[in-house]
Amino acid sequence: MTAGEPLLRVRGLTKHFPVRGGLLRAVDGLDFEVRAGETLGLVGESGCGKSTTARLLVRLLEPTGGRIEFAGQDISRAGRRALRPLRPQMQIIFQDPYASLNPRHTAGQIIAMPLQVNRITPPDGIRARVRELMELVGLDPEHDNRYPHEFSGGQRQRVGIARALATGPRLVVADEPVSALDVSVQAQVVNLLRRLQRELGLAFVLISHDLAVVRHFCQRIAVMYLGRIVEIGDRDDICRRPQHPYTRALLSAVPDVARRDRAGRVRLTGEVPSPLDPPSGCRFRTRCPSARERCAVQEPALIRRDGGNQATACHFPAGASA
Amino acid sequence: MRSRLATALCTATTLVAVLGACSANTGGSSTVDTGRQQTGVIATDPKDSWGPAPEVPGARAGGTFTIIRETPLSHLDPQRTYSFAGLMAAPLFARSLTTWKDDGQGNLVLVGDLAETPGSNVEDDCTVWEFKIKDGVRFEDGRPVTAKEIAYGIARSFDPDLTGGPTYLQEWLADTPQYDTAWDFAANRTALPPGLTTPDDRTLRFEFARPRCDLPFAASLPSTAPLPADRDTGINLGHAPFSSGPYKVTRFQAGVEIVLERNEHWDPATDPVRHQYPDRFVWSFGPSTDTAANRVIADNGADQAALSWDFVPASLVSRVAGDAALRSRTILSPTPTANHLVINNQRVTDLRVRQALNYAIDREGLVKVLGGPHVAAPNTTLMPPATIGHRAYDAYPAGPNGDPDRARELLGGQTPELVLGAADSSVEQQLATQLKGNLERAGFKITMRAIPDDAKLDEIKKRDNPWDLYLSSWAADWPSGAAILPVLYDGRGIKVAGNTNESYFDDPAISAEFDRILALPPAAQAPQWAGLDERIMREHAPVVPLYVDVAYLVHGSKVGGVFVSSVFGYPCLIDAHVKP
Amino acid sequence: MDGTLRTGTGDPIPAGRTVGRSPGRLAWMRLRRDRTALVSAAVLVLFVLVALAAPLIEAAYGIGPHDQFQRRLDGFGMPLGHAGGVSGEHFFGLEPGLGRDIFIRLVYGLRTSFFVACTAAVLSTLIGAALGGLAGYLGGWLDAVVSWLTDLTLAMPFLIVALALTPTLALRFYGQRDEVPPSFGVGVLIAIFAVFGWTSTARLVRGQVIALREREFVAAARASGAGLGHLLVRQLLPNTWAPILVSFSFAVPQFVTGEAALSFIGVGLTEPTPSFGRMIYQSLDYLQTDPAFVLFPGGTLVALVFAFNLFGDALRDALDPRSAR
Amino acid sequence: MLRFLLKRALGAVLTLFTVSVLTFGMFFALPRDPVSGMCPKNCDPQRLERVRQELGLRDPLVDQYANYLKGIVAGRDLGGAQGGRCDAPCLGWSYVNNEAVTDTLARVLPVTVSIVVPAAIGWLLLGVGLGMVSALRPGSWWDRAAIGFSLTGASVPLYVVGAVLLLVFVYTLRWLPVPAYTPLATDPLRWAGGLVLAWCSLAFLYSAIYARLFRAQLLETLSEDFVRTARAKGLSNTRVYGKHALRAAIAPVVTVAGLDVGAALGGTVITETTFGLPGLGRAAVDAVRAGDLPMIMATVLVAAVFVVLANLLVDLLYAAIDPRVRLG
Repeated sequence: MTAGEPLLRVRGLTKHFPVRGGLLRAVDGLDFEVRAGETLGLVGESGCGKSTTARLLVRLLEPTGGRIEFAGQDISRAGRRALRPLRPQMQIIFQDPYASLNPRHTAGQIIAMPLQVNRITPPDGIRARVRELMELVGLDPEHDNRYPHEFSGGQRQRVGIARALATGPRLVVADEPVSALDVSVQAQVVNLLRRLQRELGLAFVLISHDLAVVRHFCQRIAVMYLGRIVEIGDRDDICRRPQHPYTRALLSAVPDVARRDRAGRVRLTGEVPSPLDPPSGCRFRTRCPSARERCAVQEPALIRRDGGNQATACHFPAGASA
Repeated sequence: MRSRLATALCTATTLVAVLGACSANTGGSSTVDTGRQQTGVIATDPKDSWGPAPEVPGARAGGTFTIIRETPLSHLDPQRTYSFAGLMAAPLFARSLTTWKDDGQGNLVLVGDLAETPGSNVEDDCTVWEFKIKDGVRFEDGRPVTAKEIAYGIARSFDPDLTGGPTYLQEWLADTPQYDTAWDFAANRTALPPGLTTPDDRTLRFEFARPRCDLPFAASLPSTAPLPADRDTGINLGHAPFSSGPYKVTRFQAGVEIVLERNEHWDPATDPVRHQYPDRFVWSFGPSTDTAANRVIADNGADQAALSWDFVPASLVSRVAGDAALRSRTILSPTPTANHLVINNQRVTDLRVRQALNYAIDREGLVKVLGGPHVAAPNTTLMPPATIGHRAYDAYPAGPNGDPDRARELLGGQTPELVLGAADSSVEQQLATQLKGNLERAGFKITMRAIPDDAKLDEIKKRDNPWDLYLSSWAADWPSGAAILPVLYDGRGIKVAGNTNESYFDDPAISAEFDRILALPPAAQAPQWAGLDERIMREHAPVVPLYVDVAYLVHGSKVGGVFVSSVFGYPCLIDAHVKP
Repeated sequence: MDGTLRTGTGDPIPAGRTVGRSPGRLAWMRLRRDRTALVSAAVLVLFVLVALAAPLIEAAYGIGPHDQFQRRLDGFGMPLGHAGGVSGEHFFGLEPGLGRDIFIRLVYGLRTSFFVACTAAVLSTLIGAALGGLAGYLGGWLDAVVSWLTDLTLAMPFLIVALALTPTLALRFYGQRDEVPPSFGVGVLIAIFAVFGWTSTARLVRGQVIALREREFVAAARASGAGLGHLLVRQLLPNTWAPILVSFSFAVPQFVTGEAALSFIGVGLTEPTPSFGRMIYQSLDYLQTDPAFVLFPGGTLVALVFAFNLFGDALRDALDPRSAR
Repeated sequence: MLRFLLKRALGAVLTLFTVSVLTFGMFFALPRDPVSGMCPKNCDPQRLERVRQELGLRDPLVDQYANYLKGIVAGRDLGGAQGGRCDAPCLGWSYVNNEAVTDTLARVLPVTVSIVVPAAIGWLLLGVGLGMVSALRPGSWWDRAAIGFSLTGASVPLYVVGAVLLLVFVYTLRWLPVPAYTPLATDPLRWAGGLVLAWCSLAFLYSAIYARLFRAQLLETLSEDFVRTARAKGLSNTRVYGKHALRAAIAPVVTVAGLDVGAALGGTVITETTFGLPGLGRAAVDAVRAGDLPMIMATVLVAAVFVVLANLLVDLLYAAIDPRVRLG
């Protein structure tokens, strides 16, 4: 793999769940890439398909369509055996630190699990590696024989992070890693993740509904709405020059000192439409303040304008009109 | 928390309290006259065969008499009747050619029932028999019973669809056990089987190829009950028989209840034995033996006029026998059912081993296992004491508890390994355990094998059955040695399956004796059978006689006139009445 | 019990450091504080000891299970003396009829009963846990098949199959003359109980696994590349110990009384194997004439089952921290 | 809904079919001769063989089974010894009971139904009542008494309870008549009097299980969030218990009850034996002991039908009680 090649390449990724009364289009054609050591943030309201995307990326789910390439290898249809050598290279951190740790295992056992499952024996033995990881995530290594219920929420999430790091992955998908934590703890964990990302040179896909967290952490940001990416680009471009009305709405909800004086705060009205029956044309049009007739007829493509890195799926992007 | 423990204690104490009250059992016993001698004659005076039967002292007409029994009577077809209950129920609604006058004390006289006499031996060689049919016997619709209807009844017993009944008459007439191939009833409904003729309406004539001196006895079974051909409903007759007796079936609820009510057309003057006291008889089926006994003991309401058909179960005997208040409501009587430990003579060929088996048995202990003298009486003869002409003897005297030393002596140091097949019923398993203990004490090595209860009878009747020892019993169809010894010990008739000779004993000299005695006039046979009984035991010991059943019945306080049949050992209903 | 509860937690915990309190350990501590649990456990241990030490007890008691004492029975075959022949020689008196010693037969019957019930409970729990776990985790057609098997097993009449099968199997394996060893009857009983007893455990475990399989720790293990075996045994099983243990503790008394129920319809163990169930079945007839004969085996049965139920309840409470006590 | 029903019905038919095939096969593996019941005292082997052929016992097993199925669906002609024509649903002729199997069933089934239905009502009411009393005041004297009762009920086997009840109330105190079955239509009072002990023993046994189940379930739902929410919203205790908690806690009880009743209707062998009531369970046991194939098949099938129906019904009820359950 050459240096410029992305570590993760996603093309037209879709996941539909058959349910009573139709097809739930949870993820409906995603395209993005993540380079080695790069961090990508995926934001969107709950129910937009973020978590499904996270699970698709680490192949906990099998995609209905599209392609996922990891390190140049198509893994979208790979079976357990084919995934085996890749598993240690990609890991996932879950949202709920209570549910993601087996209550009947000690912290040590939990962190050692990926090593045992992949039959990896570290040079100094599993125990030493576990202690090393615990120190790395800021836990007392003496606590390796404690059970999850004996830890606090933040500590538990650290255990989850240590588990994800155990095999030395190149890509970590973090699915709302801090949203279940107290606000005071959130910052500590986010900082821990940043530190680890820098120190270990990990590629990260951070999934969150909280643009503030993503902005703090990620070099690039993708905004999802109803199973599709509506805008993707570098952090600064997205934050400073949001072109999609939805991105602007999300940004305006973030309490931000720099923007406090500026008017044009966009409020979102109405409910998110059902992914069972998404609106025709542009999916956002039912809540879009600037929707016009065309939006109901034609679905906008994710198009790069200005020749930059920023791509937007909107017939009437803000930047163009401005 | 504490309550759980408290409850535990509570449960225990309640149980104790309920079951608790106990007093010391110091023993004490009562005796049964099981050795009582049966006398039996064939009536020579025609007056004996006519009615009305003498009144039962204290009997009154009226009331409903109930019989409670666990196992239902599945049908009441006289030609298919062979179970004890069926045989005891039949006289109420079906008359036969001959019948027994029975005082319940062992005094039996065979008399004519439908016939004017118990048959006449025309050529005096038992090959031709004639019965004159009484005038005035009527069916339930008032039409007279003639020789034709009796002959038709016998003819329909050839129908292979009508299984289950006795086969004496059929086999004797056709002179082969395959009687239904020899004469096809279905194809000859209007004809009569070979050898059976009705020279006129009042004469029935049997002609046999060989002497059949027991015909008058065999004719007492309900298979000689009359039936008009136009009333034959085949298999369905079992639910609605056509009555010729003092009662007719008015309700047949299969498995639940049978109700018999008075038959107006029955004429007591023609009937030497039956009465018509209760308004109705009700057979009520279902309650277990225990339940039935307890119900009758409780003596509530309708149960006051109820009889528990089955014998008092062993577990309740001591309670019933120990209750002086119940004495007047119990009937204790020996029965002709003899129980043997049958030795498979094809397998156990050494006479000394068979004799040792006879010495080893502790009959007193055995009777205790069974429930005491109210349930069983020790026996050492082949024929039960209730057989006409029976003579008591003990060929292998071993005292009441057996003589293991004598048995060991006979075995001469060997340890015969024998397999004892026993039904998997609770009682027989206990008996077998007891016998195994007795025999192992005497130097045998016994393996017990359980045989499914319902299959056991068929299995031991197979010639090549795999067991050396098994328990079996025999109750003769009439109390003559002729219905016991040749049936059980004639080796010439041994077939692949369905044998009555379950010991597979075969000795030409003994078989020749059977032929000789069977050709004697019935009256002369009795002492001869008794002598042969002892000879077989002394010379061959083909079985170990164990005990005879004792009938122990309990009934409600208003029940009267019930006695135990000297022929079958079960309650006889013809004198039954309901006390006011 | 400590060992059993902790099996699921994997590696042994080295001593001398701050010891983590596993949920199993917590349950164990709760159990130890529960006086009812302690008492019932003590009773159970006593029963087990008696069953195990049967030959020793026989030696000390001086009477074997097949010895008869008919001289101590009256003419009806009922035991002489007080309370069914209770004496210094015969602690619980004598059986009517055969006159065998009730105490020693009870001891041996307990041994048989315990063995049958415990083995059958282990087997049925194993089958149930395995099928329920697989069905719950994999879902799909396997779940449908297991559900159908459950329905089928429930629809097959247990007593009838037992009634029909016991003699058939004896005949197949031992012919008509060979001695059928008591172990055979015991084996058949165990097999029958196991084959018919797994459904409730399967349902329980299936439900539990369905609830658990969506939990993220399972997803985490899958994301790490864990196979089916690891997922079921290492991840899910430790979390289903509670229902499995509880259903085991309820299965044992159920099979103890089941053995007696089978004797009721004439299946089960035949003489001369001492059988708790048959003894009770036979004794019930003597409720009026020899209540002591009912009291000793019946009382023992009730005590045994009661202790098991008490313990099972306590165990459930201990394993389920939500319970209100 | 219709698809669900159809799917379940298909599964049920498959279950019944398998049960009947297994029973059929098992019967022919039995070491006993089905004809022996028809054999008189001295039966001739050749006669027996002819009977076997008439009954079709010498046909290939598959043919026999096919004939049996045909009889159920379309009726069939039996031999003269078996009552001739047998209309659908023809379950055959019992040569032991000497009547059409359907007639026997019509006789024994009401007994079992009379035992089970009132007993089930009793055990449900008693069980749910006790469970509720003890769950609403956990740790109280009521709770302890209820727990004690249910533990005792679950620990004393039915045959022991039955024997003791009989001895005390029937034979000693004579408050109750000896258990017997009288059809309800004949005399309701005697019907009830003859069965009341069976009802009590069954109710005692099962209500114990239900009380424990319901108590646990209720305690669990009471601790669940939505109940707390309802309370927080200021709903009265009665409303909370009545509307929310009871509704949620009753579902598992309904499941268990449905299955138990289904199984019990298939024959309460021990109860029927203990109290000497001639129901389906006894008929089944007798049939196996006597090797009466048509009766065995019929009793097994009837029992299986009850179980399968109960299963189906429980699923439907469950969906009705708990709307969260999707029928899939």
